Amino acid sequence: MKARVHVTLKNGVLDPQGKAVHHALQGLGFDGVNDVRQGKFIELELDGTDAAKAEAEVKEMCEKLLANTVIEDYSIELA
Amino acid sequence: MKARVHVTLKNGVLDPQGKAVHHALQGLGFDGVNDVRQGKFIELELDGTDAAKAEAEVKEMCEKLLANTVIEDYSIELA
Amino acid sequence: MKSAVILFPGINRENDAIAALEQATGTKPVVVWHGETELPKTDIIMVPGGFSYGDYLRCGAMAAKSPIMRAVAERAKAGVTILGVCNGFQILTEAGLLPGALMRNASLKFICKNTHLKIENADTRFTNQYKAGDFVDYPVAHHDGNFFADSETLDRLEGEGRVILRYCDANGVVDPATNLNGSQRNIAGIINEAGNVLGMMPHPENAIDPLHGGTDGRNLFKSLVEAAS
Amino acid sequence: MSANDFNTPITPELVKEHGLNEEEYKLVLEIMGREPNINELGIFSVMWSEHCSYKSSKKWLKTLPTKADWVIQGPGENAGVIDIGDGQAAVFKMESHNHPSFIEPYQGAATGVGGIMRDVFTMGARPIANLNALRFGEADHPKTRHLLSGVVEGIGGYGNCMGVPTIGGETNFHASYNGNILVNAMTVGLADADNIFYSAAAGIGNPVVYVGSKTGRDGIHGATMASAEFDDDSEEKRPTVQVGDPFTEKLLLEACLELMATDMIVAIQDMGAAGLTSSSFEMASKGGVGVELWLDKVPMREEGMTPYELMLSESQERMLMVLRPGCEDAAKAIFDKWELDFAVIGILTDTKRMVLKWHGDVAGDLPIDPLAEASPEYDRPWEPTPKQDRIDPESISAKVSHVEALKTLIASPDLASRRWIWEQYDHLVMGNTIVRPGGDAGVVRVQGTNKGIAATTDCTPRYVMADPVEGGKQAVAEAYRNLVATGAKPLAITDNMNFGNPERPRIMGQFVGACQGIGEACIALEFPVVSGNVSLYNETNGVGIMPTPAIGGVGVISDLGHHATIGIKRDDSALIMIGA
Ligand SMILES: Nc1ncnc2c1ncn2[C@@H]1O[C@H](COP(=O)(O)OP(=O)(O)O)[C@@H](O)[C@H]1O
Repeated sequence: MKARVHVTLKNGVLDPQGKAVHHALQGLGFDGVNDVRQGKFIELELDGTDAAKAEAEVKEMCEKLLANTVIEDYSIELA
Repeated sequence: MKARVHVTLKNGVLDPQGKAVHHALQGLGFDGVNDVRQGKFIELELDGTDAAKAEAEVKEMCEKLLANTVIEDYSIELA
Repeated sequence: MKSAVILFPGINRENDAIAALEQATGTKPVVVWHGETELPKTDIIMVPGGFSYGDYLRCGAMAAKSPIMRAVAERAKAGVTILGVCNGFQILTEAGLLPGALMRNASLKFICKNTHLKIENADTRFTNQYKAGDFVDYPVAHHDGNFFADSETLDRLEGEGRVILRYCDANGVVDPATNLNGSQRNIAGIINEAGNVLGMMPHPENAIDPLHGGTDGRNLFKSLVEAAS
Repeated sequence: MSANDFNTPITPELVKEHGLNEEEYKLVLEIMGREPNINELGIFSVMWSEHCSYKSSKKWLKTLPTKADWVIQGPGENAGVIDIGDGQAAVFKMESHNHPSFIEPYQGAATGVGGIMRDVFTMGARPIANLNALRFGEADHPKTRHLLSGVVEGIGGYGNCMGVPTIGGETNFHASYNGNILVNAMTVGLADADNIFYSAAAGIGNPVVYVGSKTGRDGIHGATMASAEFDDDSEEKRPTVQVGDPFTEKLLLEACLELMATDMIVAIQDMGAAGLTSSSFEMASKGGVGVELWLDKVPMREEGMTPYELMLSESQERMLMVLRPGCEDAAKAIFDKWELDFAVIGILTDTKRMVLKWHGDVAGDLPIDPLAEASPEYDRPWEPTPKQDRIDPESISAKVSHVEALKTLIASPDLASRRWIWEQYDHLVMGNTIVRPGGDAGVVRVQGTNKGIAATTDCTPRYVMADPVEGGKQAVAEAYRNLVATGAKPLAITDNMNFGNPERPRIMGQFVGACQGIGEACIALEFPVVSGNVSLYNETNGVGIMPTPAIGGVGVISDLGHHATIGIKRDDSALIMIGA
């Protein structure tokens, strides 16, 4: 089974990387961009076939390691 | 309009981060993980409503800046 | 006076830390490997700088989950003096021993240079050899020193005198122009509520020898010794 | 190609793709006594590439002076070694990563730094200083900004993570590098003079051990690429780029040094360009032994890898060692502690042949010496660079005032401050940096002593262009002066010879001239060459770079109480000019 995890900065948390990318895009002449946020995308290959169990486990991984919940949100998709 | 861009390492390219995360997950007792790959997730807020135009523009942004096409692939979703 | 230095894979300023602690305490610190679960009894614990786990995922994230960190957390609770510098600061925030998070520098670039710092609170076990309002000169060397916390937390930190160091210029001016890395309110170092855990981005351990070009860092280590003895 | 298809027919096209010309292939047939299989062809191809064999340059490199009382190891090992007194040795070398850095500046530069550090710690030395010599195209060329920022970030990304201070270097801009930048990285390490490790394999029956990262399909044919001229298509050759993993290299460094503190290692060699091939052949050739390699035992990162790929992969952060028999478990325990792969992948034999086994089958069987030592050596035709006309200063009218001229000079990319670069490098880690970048040479203290090591990189390509002999001398002399200016006694150099296509006599003449000049200066100054690297075919669309023999100099300050720095200390000081 595959899990796809998105880790994104919480609203209100300043995103230096997104800001720099935004700036660089403007520098390249892309004027139609209003905002850029950069997050992480983590793909996990998992043993097993029990989706509910996998989801619970990946949630625990996010809480324990993959995301810093002080500043980040995460979302999980299974495939 | 919103664009969501995923930037991932090409197949076969070493992913030191994914490797280290995998290792750390094992250390935390998550044994059922077979592989971890880490990529970037970039959200863009765009002007305009023409999806085709937006897509073409984001593609150009990827080629020029968001992805390092030497070692990375990218994919674009509009929302 | 006994001290310990915690070593995670990828840490690289441990010898700098050891030299500074040895100079201040007169004895060589014990080095404790991340896989250990117990700490020797010491008065001071230092989590040094470097790139634990390559700074992959988030700086300090993986080190914060190492077995030894449970023991460090216990010591923190028991009131032992704990100093986290640079990656050490990142590890302590990731471990929840200090509030906030350290994000990529606003310039997105690694910065290695000397910077001036204002001592905001000299009434701590880390700064008792300074005077409040002093400004000192330490080097920084980091990629992710951009301190972030929500405004509530920041207000609290300031209100409780827990902001210890701020980036400033040679005249002690603290303003956006002297903010080296984009940190909220120019914050370079904070302590926990109980006042026994300090996390800071700059490197006092690289300013302890005239050959370093300055010795402003010595008093920080002297403060620890003073407070513990 | 499937895993055990060793019977791919060897066509002339395939031979050509492997960069071997007709003569060379004839020699292959002669050496083998039969047609090689694909694995063997691949091995010849990388071993005889310019990069590994030095076939165009060997003849001239041999003329360089390499001896002095303090030289412990001259060229020919992973790095040079000099005695710095008190039972200590400085181990250093400079190496290029030009082509990969042009294709992917961050990773190219990063893996260049990783490679040179491995060269130094393979010898038993802890790296204590890094330097780099960089050449980019014109400042306003559309690619320069991207290449410069990528290279600098890559160098910092790797060196900072390793915890080795980057204490100096040089940076130039010139149109001749528009399509072919130069990234030369240098590392200086510190070792005990009586505990230096070498690469000569010894002890029939001893285990051959692989440590470090797993092998993937990285940079296959990278070594041949580094010896081929660029053209506009070469950006398409991209997937051969390797990604560096400095964290793993830091672990590898600590694990190797820990193992080196025991007496378990007989020989050790890093896997650099041409990976397992060049490391195994060099170790066997130097030791006069044979090797049987069990390729299926190599730790692999990807499924379905073939012997061909395993032999040619340039995956980073790997080492090959020969251990004393019976030490395998104790050695493995060290690598386990540092969480690195460790695998016994072969055994030394008395056959003087390299036998490649793949699940019991023979995947290749080659004689070692003809590949490693008797590789082709060319005496390429060369012509001297014509003397330039002397310019009479009187004939030039001053178009601008002195002040204007000074301003122009200060603002020129070649003279502007490099602070933007070196502030991205951790130049203070280890706590021993005494003279930071921005002066003449960087200086680091030898931990626990009052002694310093000074290091610098220097070359002025336009001088070499105008007169290769004088330019070569000047580069050495400048390195010498930069060391002296810190108070150091200059001891030895490493060189990184970056030139265009040696098949062009004029360019070969630049190389020959520079060697001559460097040699003369080294003799005059008692400043021998102890290591070096050659990078040829630095050209784009037939236009070569300026000849750039970068010199890395190392010296010792015996008492740091008496070192000098560039800054003027008092405002009432008198300025004195000395020299010619
Ligand atoms: N790539 C680099 N890495 C580190 N330091 C550098 C680099 N380029 C230049 N520097 C530092 O900047 C200073 C001036 O550089 P440059 O003008 O290129 O050299 P030089 O003074 O030898 O002509 C030197 O002290 C050098 O150490």
